[in-house]
Amino acid sequence: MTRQVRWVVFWLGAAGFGVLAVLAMIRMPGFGSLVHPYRDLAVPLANARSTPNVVSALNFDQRALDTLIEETILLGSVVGAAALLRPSDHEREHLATEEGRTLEATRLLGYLLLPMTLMVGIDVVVHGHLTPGGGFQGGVVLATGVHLLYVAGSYRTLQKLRPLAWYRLAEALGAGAFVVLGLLGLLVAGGFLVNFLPYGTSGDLFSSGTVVLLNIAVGIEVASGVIVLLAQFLAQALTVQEIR
Amino acid sequence: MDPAWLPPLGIAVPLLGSCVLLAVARFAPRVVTDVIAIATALISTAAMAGLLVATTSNRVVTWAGGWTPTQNLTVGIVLQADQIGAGFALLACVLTVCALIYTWRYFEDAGAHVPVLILLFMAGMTGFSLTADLFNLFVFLELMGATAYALTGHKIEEPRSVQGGFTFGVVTSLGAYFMLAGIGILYARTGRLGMPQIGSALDGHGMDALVLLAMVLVLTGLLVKAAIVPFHFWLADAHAVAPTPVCVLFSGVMAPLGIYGTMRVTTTVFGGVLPPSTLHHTLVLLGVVTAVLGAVLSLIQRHLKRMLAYSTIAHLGLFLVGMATLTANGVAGSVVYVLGHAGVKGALFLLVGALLARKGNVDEISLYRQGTNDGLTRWLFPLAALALAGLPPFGTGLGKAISEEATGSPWLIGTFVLVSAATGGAVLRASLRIHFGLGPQPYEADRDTTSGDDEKPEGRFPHRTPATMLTAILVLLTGGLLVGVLPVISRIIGDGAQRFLDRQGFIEQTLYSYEPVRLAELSHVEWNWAAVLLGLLSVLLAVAIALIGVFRGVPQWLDKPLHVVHRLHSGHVGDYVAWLVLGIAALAALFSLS
Amino acid sequence: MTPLLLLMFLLVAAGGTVVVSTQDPKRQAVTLSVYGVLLALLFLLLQAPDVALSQVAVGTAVVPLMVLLAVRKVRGGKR
Amino acid sequence: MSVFPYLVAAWLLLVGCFGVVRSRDLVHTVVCVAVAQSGTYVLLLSVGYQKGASAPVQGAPGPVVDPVVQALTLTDIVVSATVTALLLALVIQIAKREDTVDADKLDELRG
Repeated sequence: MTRQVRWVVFWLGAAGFGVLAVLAMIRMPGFGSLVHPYRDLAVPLANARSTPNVVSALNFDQRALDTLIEETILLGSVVGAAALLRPSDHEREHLATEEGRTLEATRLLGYLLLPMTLMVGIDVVVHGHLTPGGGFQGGVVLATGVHLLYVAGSYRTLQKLRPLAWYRLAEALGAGAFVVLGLLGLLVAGGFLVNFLPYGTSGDLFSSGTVVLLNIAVGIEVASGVIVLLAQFLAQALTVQEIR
Repeated sequence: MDPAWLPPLGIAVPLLGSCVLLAVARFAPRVVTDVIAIATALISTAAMAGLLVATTSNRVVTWAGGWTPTQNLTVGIVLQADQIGAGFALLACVLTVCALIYTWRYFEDAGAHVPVLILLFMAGMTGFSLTADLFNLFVFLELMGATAYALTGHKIEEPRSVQGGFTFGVVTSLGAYFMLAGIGILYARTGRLGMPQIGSALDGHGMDALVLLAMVLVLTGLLVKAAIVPFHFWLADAHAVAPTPVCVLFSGVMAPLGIYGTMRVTTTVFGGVLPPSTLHHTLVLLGVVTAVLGAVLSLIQRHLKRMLAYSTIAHLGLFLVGMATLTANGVAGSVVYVLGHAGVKGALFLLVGALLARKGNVDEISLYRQGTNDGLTRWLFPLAALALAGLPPFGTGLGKAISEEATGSPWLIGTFVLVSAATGGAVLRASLRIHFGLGPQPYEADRDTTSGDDEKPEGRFPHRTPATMLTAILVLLTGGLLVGVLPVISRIIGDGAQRFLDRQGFIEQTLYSYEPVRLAELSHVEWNWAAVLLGLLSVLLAVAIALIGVFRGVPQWLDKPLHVVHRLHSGHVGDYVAWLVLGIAALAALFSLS
Repeated sequence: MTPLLLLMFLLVAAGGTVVVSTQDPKRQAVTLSVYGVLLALLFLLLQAPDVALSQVAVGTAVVPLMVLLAVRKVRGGKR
Repeated sequence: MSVFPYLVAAWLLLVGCFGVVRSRDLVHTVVCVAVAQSGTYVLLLSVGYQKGASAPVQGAPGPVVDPVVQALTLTDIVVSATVTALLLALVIQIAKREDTVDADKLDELRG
């Protein structure tokens, strides 16, 4: 198809879609409406299970199946990206020279920020049922934190402190822990992903039953998964080269 | 054991299996990972077979997280299995087992990437078949999608493979995002996410522009998966390049699941606001256009995997036409057709895979007379081609005949016969040239289409087809035969089709735990003389088409129109997305006009 | 709707358009990152701190980083 | 004025598709897909907003906005990031095999 035909097809479709969207959207409930039936069910149930962060209650208790599959998508994508970015037969990994020099100040800043980021990440993970955040957000923060090493030191330091095999294992274990907790619910309480642990007192670290454990499992999986994922991209950009 | 345990197991077992695989892949030898993968798939198969048996007496309803509704209100996600849903889940598991057996020591793959991705893909398909929650459906759709892109592009050495994976990824992702937008709109209107809940909430409101937009958007995501025109472009590009065993899963169950999802959503969620005649006319039109276009494109391919892929598009169109009758017979016929097609088409893909493994080529013209010394596969190939056209007593023939009868229109019956004959004829033509050396040496005139010359062999088996490959081929072909021969299969599907269409019972049983009313009318899903004759007619036509193709070639006057059809399928991702947007507008127009 | 929300919605619509119309992928990584911040601010105003946190972590850090690394590899290959 | 947020969402979806249709660089294509997806975030969160309500965290006094759409959006964001990663990985391989990432110059698959 020529570019011209492509544009005709697209603009016809876009015009139709636009007209329909406008006609439809004026029938939407107004922005800021007071009617939210699902919320009215979800909030009291979350409070009854000592989970002040209702979003976490939804993600890890009421609609935990969605989150399990979401984490599986992440797992699948990390494995998929690793498969797609594996060095092919004509390539090998080779780190030519250290890329430029990092300023001492940058280096210092990186080393200072690293422990802080790690602390913040862990905090966000374990308090997911109480405050905004949770396993996913904390996990990404942790993964990003590890990459401060790249900013601070060098790719070599990062490689040394980043035994990828272990992160792959941790990723599998985190994802597996989610499934196992779900299956324990089936065995103990008769339903897959049932929140079968005592709910405790609202506001405590160990409250809300399995929500806190699922958050930690997801935190481990996401942190190691994102590290592995970024490692593939870094390796492609920095070290994988074609053999000429 | 409570049958309500089985649906979650169908999802959890493959997830657990793939985590174990990932964890041990570093240390364990190759044999161990292969065994773990196949064992996981077998356990899931057993669970889904048990589920299918349980559904024959009643729907199996499971509330994930134990959130059973009180007075029809709940926050949880519901899984619902009837015979059709459980049947699709079982089909996904069985085909996965076949694919894994075929890949036995086939990929050079250190990290066990391929078996892990295949298992996750299987989990996505079983979950998609069993869930009755719209957002959950989207999540499973994305799981199927993400693993499928990665599997499609797995042969990174080949430029086509990564391009096909990319196009597939962009188009189906965009389709899924439109679907999510539709779900968001439905949530705004009803404040619910479960299919039965949204369905009963919509009943009070009736149809308006907002519900129409939501419906069109949700269907876009599903019809992209189902490769219905004009959302079909990605399928041939992806199927042609994916590793052969993965093609078996794509053609056999992933794309038909798009049809299944379309019907599940239109009947349950929109069944109360959408007049059945509107749905019927729209889907029949889409199905016929898809079937005819797929058949034409299949006939003019020389790349064998692309030929099979376009034949899948043609059959998807036929499945949709059968479903669109909205009668138990039509749905049952379509599902039998899907099962038979999965076996036959799967066998054909693996036969092409065996050719590729031995000759390193999948081009009909370059392989001319190259397969005359093949043993068993030389005879299986044309047999499968005839089965694809609807040879009795294969499941394809039975499903086709029941669907034809259900449509009750001579025009539609003619479409079924011609389309199935054309796809079977195309494959038979290739087989006659490759395995029997019939006809003159084909000439290289056509520059419009992709040739099959530059494919890399999968595995290295130059001398003979390995036993594992042959086993998988025979299992699939026998499966396709058994679907048509065993009356128990068609009886289960016949009962299931009635339950599938019983919207009231679906809502009452999931939300209110009412016991279902036993449905009186039984559908007739069995062979009769008309069915056999129509099947034989298709086969005769297929042979005629194949012989004309071998000895006469394409008539001159068709060159120009075919050139246009070729150019439309440009492999350009921008083109495909433009068509996607136009398709949304066209779908809305079709629904509001009819 | 408060003026602040209105402004934020406008900024997000404009931001998305700018990202799409940035032709050079390397600069697009930057505009995408800024767009991620805008989205996160909008989510904060919509009372969704959980989502905002996710958006900051993913949309302004991880995804733009992957885009940059991909551009680097793609450009390197073309030399 | 109360439809404005929904129109912004529809605009983002459409402008993302526009970008894909116009794109001459596959990395650019992937970013446009991500922009299209951000339309769904805006749609979902706008649907769940309630005037004057607070965030659904920490036993806030008074009404809270709808937490369900926030949970859905979180899932959506994860999906977006992972799909982007996979697509970028495919683009890297296309660049290696074909020496170009211009969709107009890729013609391996046609017909």
